[in-house]
Amino acid sequence: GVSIPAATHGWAGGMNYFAQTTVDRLEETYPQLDFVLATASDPARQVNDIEDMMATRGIDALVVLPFESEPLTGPVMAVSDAGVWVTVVDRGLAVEGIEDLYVAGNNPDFGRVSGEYMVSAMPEGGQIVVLRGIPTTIDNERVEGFQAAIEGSGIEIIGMEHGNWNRDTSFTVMQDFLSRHPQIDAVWASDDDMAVGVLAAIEAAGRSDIQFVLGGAGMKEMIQRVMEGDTMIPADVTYPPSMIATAIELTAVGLVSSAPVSGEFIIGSVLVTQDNAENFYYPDSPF
Amino acid sequence: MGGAVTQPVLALNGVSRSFGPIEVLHGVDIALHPGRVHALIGENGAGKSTTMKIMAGYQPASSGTIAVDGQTRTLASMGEAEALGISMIHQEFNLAEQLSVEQNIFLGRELKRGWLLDKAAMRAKTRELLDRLQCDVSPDRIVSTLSNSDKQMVEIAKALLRDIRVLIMDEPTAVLTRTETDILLGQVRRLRAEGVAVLFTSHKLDEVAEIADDLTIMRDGAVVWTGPTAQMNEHQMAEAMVGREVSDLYPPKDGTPGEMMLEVSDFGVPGYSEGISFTLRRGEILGVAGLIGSGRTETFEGLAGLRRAEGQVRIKGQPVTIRHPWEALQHGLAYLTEDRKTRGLLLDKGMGENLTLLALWKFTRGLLDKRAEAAALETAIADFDIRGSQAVAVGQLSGGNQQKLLFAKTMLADPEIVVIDEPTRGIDIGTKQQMYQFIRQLAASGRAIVVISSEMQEVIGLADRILVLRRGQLTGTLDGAEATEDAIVRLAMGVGAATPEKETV
Amino acid sequence: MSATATQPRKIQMSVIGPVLALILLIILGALMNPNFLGWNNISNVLSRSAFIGIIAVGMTFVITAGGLDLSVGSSAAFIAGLMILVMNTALPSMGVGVPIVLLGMAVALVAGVAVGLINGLLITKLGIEAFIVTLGSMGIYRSLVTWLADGGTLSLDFSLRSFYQPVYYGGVFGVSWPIIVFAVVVVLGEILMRSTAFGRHCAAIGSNDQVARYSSVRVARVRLATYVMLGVLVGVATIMYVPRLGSASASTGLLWELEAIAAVIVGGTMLKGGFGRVWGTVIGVLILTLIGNILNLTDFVSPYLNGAIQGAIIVLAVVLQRANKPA
Amino acid sequence: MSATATQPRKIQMSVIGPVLALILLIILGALMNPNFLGWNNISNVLSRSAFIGIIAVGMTFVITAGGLDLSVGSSAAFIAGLMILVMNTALPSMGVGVPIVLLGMAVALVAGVAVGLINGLLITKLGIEAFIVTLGSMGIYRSLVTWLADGGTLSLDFSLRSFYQPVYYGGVFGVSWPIIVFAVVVVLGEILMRSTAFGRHCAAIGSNDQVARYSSVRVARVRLATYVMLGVLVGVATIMYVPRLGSASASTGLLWELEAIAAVIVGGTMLKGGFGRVWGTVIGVLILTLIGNILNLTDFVSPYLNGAIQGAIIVLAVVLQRANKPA
Ligand SMILES: Nc1ncnc2c1ncn2[C@@H]1O[C@H](COP(=O)(O)OP(=O)(O)OP(=O)(O)O)[C@@H](O)[C@H]1O
Ligand SMILES: Nc1ncnc2c1ncn2[C@@H]1O[C@H](COP(=O)(O)OP(=O)(O)OP(=O)(O)O)[C@@H](O)[C@H]1O
Ligand SMILES: [Mg+2]
Ligand SMILES: [Mg+2]
Repeated sequence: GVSIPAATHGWAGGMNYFAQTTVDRLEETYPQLDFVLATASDPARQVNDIEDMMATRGIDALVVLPFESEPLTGPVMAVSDAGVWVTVVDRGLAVEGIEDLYVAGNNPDFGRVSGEYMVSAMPEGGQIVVLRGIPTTIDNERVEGFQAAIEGSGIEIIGMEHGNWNRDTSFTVMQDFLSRHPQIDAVWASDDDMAVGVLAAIEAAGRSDIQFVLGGAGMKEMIQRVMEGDTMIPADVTYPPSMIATAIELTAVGLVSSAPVSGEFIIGSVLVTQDNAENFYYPDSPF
Repeated sequence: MGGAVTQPVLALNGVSRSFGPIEVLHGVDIALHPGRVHALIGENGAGKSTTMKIMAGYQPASSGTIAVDGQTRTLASMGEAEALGISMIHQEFNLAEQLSVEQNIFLGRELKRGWLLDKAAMRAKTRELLDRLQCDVSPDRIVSTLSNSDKQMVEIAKALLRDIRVLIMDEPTAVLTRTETDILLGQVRRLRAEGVAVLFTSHKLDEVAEIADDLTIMRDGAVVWTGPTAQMNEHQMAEAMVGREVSDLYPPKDGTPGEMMLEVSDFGVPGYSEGISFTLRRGEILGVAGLIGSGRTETFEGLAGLRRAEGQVRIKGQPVTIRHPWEALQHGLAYLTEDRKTRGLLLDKGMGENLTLLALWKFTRGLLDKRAEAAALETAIADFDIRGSQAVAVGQLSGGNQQKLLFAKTMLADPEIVVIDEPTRGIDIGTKQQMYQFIRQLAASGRAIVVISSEMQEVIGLADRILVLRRGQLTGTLDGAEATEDAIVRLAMGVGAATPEKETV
Repeated sequence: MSATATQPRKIQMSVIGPVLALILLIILGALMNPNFLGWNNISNVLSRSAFIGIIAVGMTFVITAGGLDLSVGSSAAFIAGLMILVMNTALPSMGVGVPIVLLGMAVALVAGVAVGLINGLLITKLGIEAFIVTLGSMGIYRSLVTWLADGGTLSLDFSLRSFYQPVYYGGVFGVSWPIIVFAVVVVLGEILMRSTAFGRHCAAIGSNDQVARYSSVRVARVRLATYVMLGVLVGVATIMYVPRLGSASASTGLLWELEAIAAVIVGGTMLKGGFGRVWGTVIGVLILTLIGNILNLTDFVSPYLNGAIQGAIIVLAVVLQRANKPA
Repeated sequence: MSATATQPRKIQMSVIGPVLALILLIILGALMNPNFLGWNNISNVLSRSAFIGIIAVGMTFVITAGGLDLSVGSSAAFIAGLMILVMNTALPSMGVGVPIVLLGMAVALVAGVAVGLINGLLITKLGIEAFIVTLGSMGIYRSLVTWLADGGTLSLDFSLRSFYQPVYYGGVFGVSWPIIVFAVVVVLGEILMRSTAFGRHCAAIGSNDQVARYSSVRVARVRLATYVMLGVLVGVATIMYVPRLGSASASTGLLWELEAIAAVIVGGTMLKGGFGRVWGTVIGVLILTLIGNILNLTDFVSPYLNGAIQGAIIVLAVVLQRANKPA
């Protein structure tokens, strides 16, 4: 069983894509395995999905990317208690030791890497605006990591609003930031979808004071621009949606063989620059 | 009957009422005595309904006083009036359409056993009240499926349920047949005998003469005459109301039938009527008589494309199929509904918008020509003597004026064939005369006209020929000369048979 | 009269329609997966129906009386957040035990009453359209819970949660509490709707509030009562919800309002008001929940298309119900 | 009746109310940020109002005729996705140029008509409640676009986007195209509503469809036309939307339906139908957009509370408008 949030924004969409393709591929490779993929649009529905997998599909292993940590902890614990293999992806549960396998990105690290890049790109400081995601723990961790990293560097956050990981919202927010602040040195868009909106707003306003926009998550168009040396997009920070594929694959391997796959796989966030961008470019992914 | 020396149980002294800048009642005095029936008559828009609403606490008076048992009081709400034993039946139906008969009758005063409703008791009581009114609808019927007369009976039952000392009825008989009216009047007599004071209005002056002990006549918002009914005959009443001589109610039948306009054969609306054939020529007025429930409305609604119908129809010799109302209009056929409130007028819109709705194409020159619309409204107000403020929604017009507006609306479309269902429901006698003349003029100008009416006199007085329907079947066609009430009743009821007047459907 | 003759048949169809749709869904589910009719799955489906179900019963009254409430989802989130906050705060002084759970429940109910009162008063006293008032409060409560949670998740203390969990997972004779509470709410709701003056007054107001006023029905009070009742039921649903997930966040209760309204209407209550049916709402809720459940039982459709299937089935269920209504 | 006595004054207030609320907001904005009244900001606000605005004009007709459409947001997303897909597919054969943009526009309009027709036919021919039909189609289109985009984002080819972009960013005499199109739609809508038989018929149907039928109004056809018209306007809005970011995804147009309906009602149109006002809708849209704009231009409230402020202002705007309506 694979339970993941629905594709409501770009990153989740990419994650959905990787999950789907991995399931398709593994179904061919391991005919003895049967996969159930369910996507949920909120935590309660995700719990429903997991309950259904247990009650009606008799799953042997569960790969779950919790919509939110807290609400899923109890139900996933129940699954684990029933003797089913549990792989948790990306967002850890509120109680340790439930999962057999943990594959995750690192949100504070994502913020930290982004912040550190900001500091290195603007050694003498500057004024930046920040677009945040949908209000969630993930977003909080990233922003905290970022703020910690730029502390004392002379970089000042002069505006911070939620762009909800949405292109349109970020476009609007950025337009208003541009009206409000005559001088913005850089933008931390914290996500590539939001970066798309931000770039469009800047371009439309014809402003030249903004030196660059830093997104995140590794969308293929953005990586491509990094690769091409676009000065507005000098870098990107990964938070690969493909981690779900890793998790599913590892779980499948764990089921069909006796290979020891339990433990933790933390996929740290990597700074992508023109030098290494090629390694992060997946032209077939929808993200 | 009881002497007028008793103290009035409910009285208005010098009551005026204004809506915005317009004063519609000017210092009205009226007194109701226990054990007496008081009739209030007057032209459309004279202020009868307004007076009654003030007496029942539905509306406040702008000035003047209300006295209950000789004591001046303010009736702040109808709840207060009801507590004093004052109950009112409205001119327009005041029923929740989606609720059942029993639910409506007991609305606001449900019988309970503990927390729960005592449905058995309510149903039994409902049955009893309806039986008293000789109305046989089931207490569980949804009100929206009832005929108008049954709705009226439900309203009356609802009022009878209350412990009343004063019963105010605004045109209770407008939608009732003669038999039902007799039942109602019987109830009124019973209440009178019990010492209840009854106030009612009607445009049917014979009823007034028959039952009322006291009479008040209003004109233009003021009382013009009051006294014992015995002092007036119907003719004098009409004169006092209208302020002029009302001579011949019906215009002479001097039309000459022209070209054949409408040929209907083997026509019927499934479930309501079948096998109906008739013809209609230009210049003719065809009356349609029958009992309520005989399927007249449905048959002609079928003809106008408002219901699914079967049979052959030819207009000016050409076979036509009319499946929608606009197709009827394209063939020059218009149907004027009997139900002005839910099918005739947009109650929350103004006069202008209502007037032109049917004939909007006449005012479209690319865009709507609002000046032409305003002019049409002026003309209609003048032609049909529509009284009331143009600024208010038509729901606020007096009932009769709504009817006139509906008439004007249909005529504006210039139909060649007009079906008029109950043309004078709630219309005062003066206006009735005008309407009849108008209908005759329409015929004289080459229109073909069908008049459906439950008032026997109206059909006889107005029509050149009369169709009589019974249970959805055509039972006979009478020529103007041979048309008598007796002949119609025989056909309508099935000759000589002692069938109840109301058809069970 | 044929209008009258078809009336009973039409009512019949609108009675049978949703039931038929439900039965079809159950047959479909049973064919697709043998476990579908297992007690485990049935119990899961019923328990999870309980939240929306309890709310939808309250919504039935609001809609019957001619109102609407778009704020139930976010007020559920807000009440859940408040409840968690209060319980966590009281934990050090009260310790884990029945009293603190009762405190939490009391908070939920009081907050529910308050939410209902505010909506109801704005609607009845100021005469603002229910759509606007509850759209506004929807935004407000959703924001408040985000703010209370500081953009993240409010979580019930873990020890407290374990103690409280039986309220969702436990039960009597193998029937879990949410199912029991749901059943009780439905039975009471049905009685209230059909056999009390209140139910009739709701229908009368929804049918024609002028008439109701003329019949001495306290229109404003009855309307207000429907919103308060809905608020309380949202509180009750929250009491069941919190032990299930033990947390509240900005995404709690998202779109519950649409689901609740859809359940009510699929069940045959009229959106315009004037006619409401509590048991129909139950059928509506079950239909909606089962669709999700059945989609989880199979995987021959892309998960991306789940929403499409759900949409199509909702429309179909209602088509079944109104099939013979003339255009 | 007292309701009637206040009638004229009430209409006055309901006319002035939204305008007043708008003016207050503008003053507030100007006080908070000097750039607020800059042409740049005004232009931004107007352009971004255009999408919801164009849709809301169509929604005004639907609601006036007694209908409702919950599917506009997801059909906008679907149409945008379809348009991008078609344009990308045609690119190799047609190349970048005016023809391909026209093709895209044609696709958007045709798809809009189709969407409107489907909703409208289900509502008028099968007689299913608009709420249910459009709730269903909302789910369906949202799913379809997710599926088209494979869960991700559909992006217009880069060269094509650059070519097409002036449709959003360009304009005449410094006024951008969306603003111009919005203005044209509003003016046409206003004329249609007030000065044509169609507008009258919509109001008549919303007021009492039975009366309209007896008055030879083609009820089903007019209703259908309102949905088709709304569909077309959704298409037009999409034509403006696509060049802005050149992409469509599952999150495109999220909650536009609520925004559009809210704008219509804040503007003074009645949700029950029977009375609609296009210019009021424009005011409503501007009020809604300005709230967001002002919140972005200032930061003395936690961004978490944006939703609360928006909710409160929507309610307040309507309170202003109905302040003197009796309970
Ligand atoms: N709410 C209102 N607002 C404005 N004018 C009103 C209102 N109610 C009644 N009127 C006006 O008051 C006048 C008297 O109306 P009323 O209904 O009392 O007449 P009526 O004597 O009952 O007539 P009918 O015989 O036609 O029923 C009419 O001109 C009517 O238009
Ligand atoms: N389904 C219905 N809903 C509402 N009213 C109805 C319905 N069916 C019939 N009526 C009303 O019931 C009344 C009786 O109708 P019917 O056609 O049977 O009698 P009729 O011969 O037209 O008598 P009359 O015209 O005197 O009422 C009409 O007023 C009609 O409009
Ligand atoms: Mg009257
Ligand atoms: Mg009739």
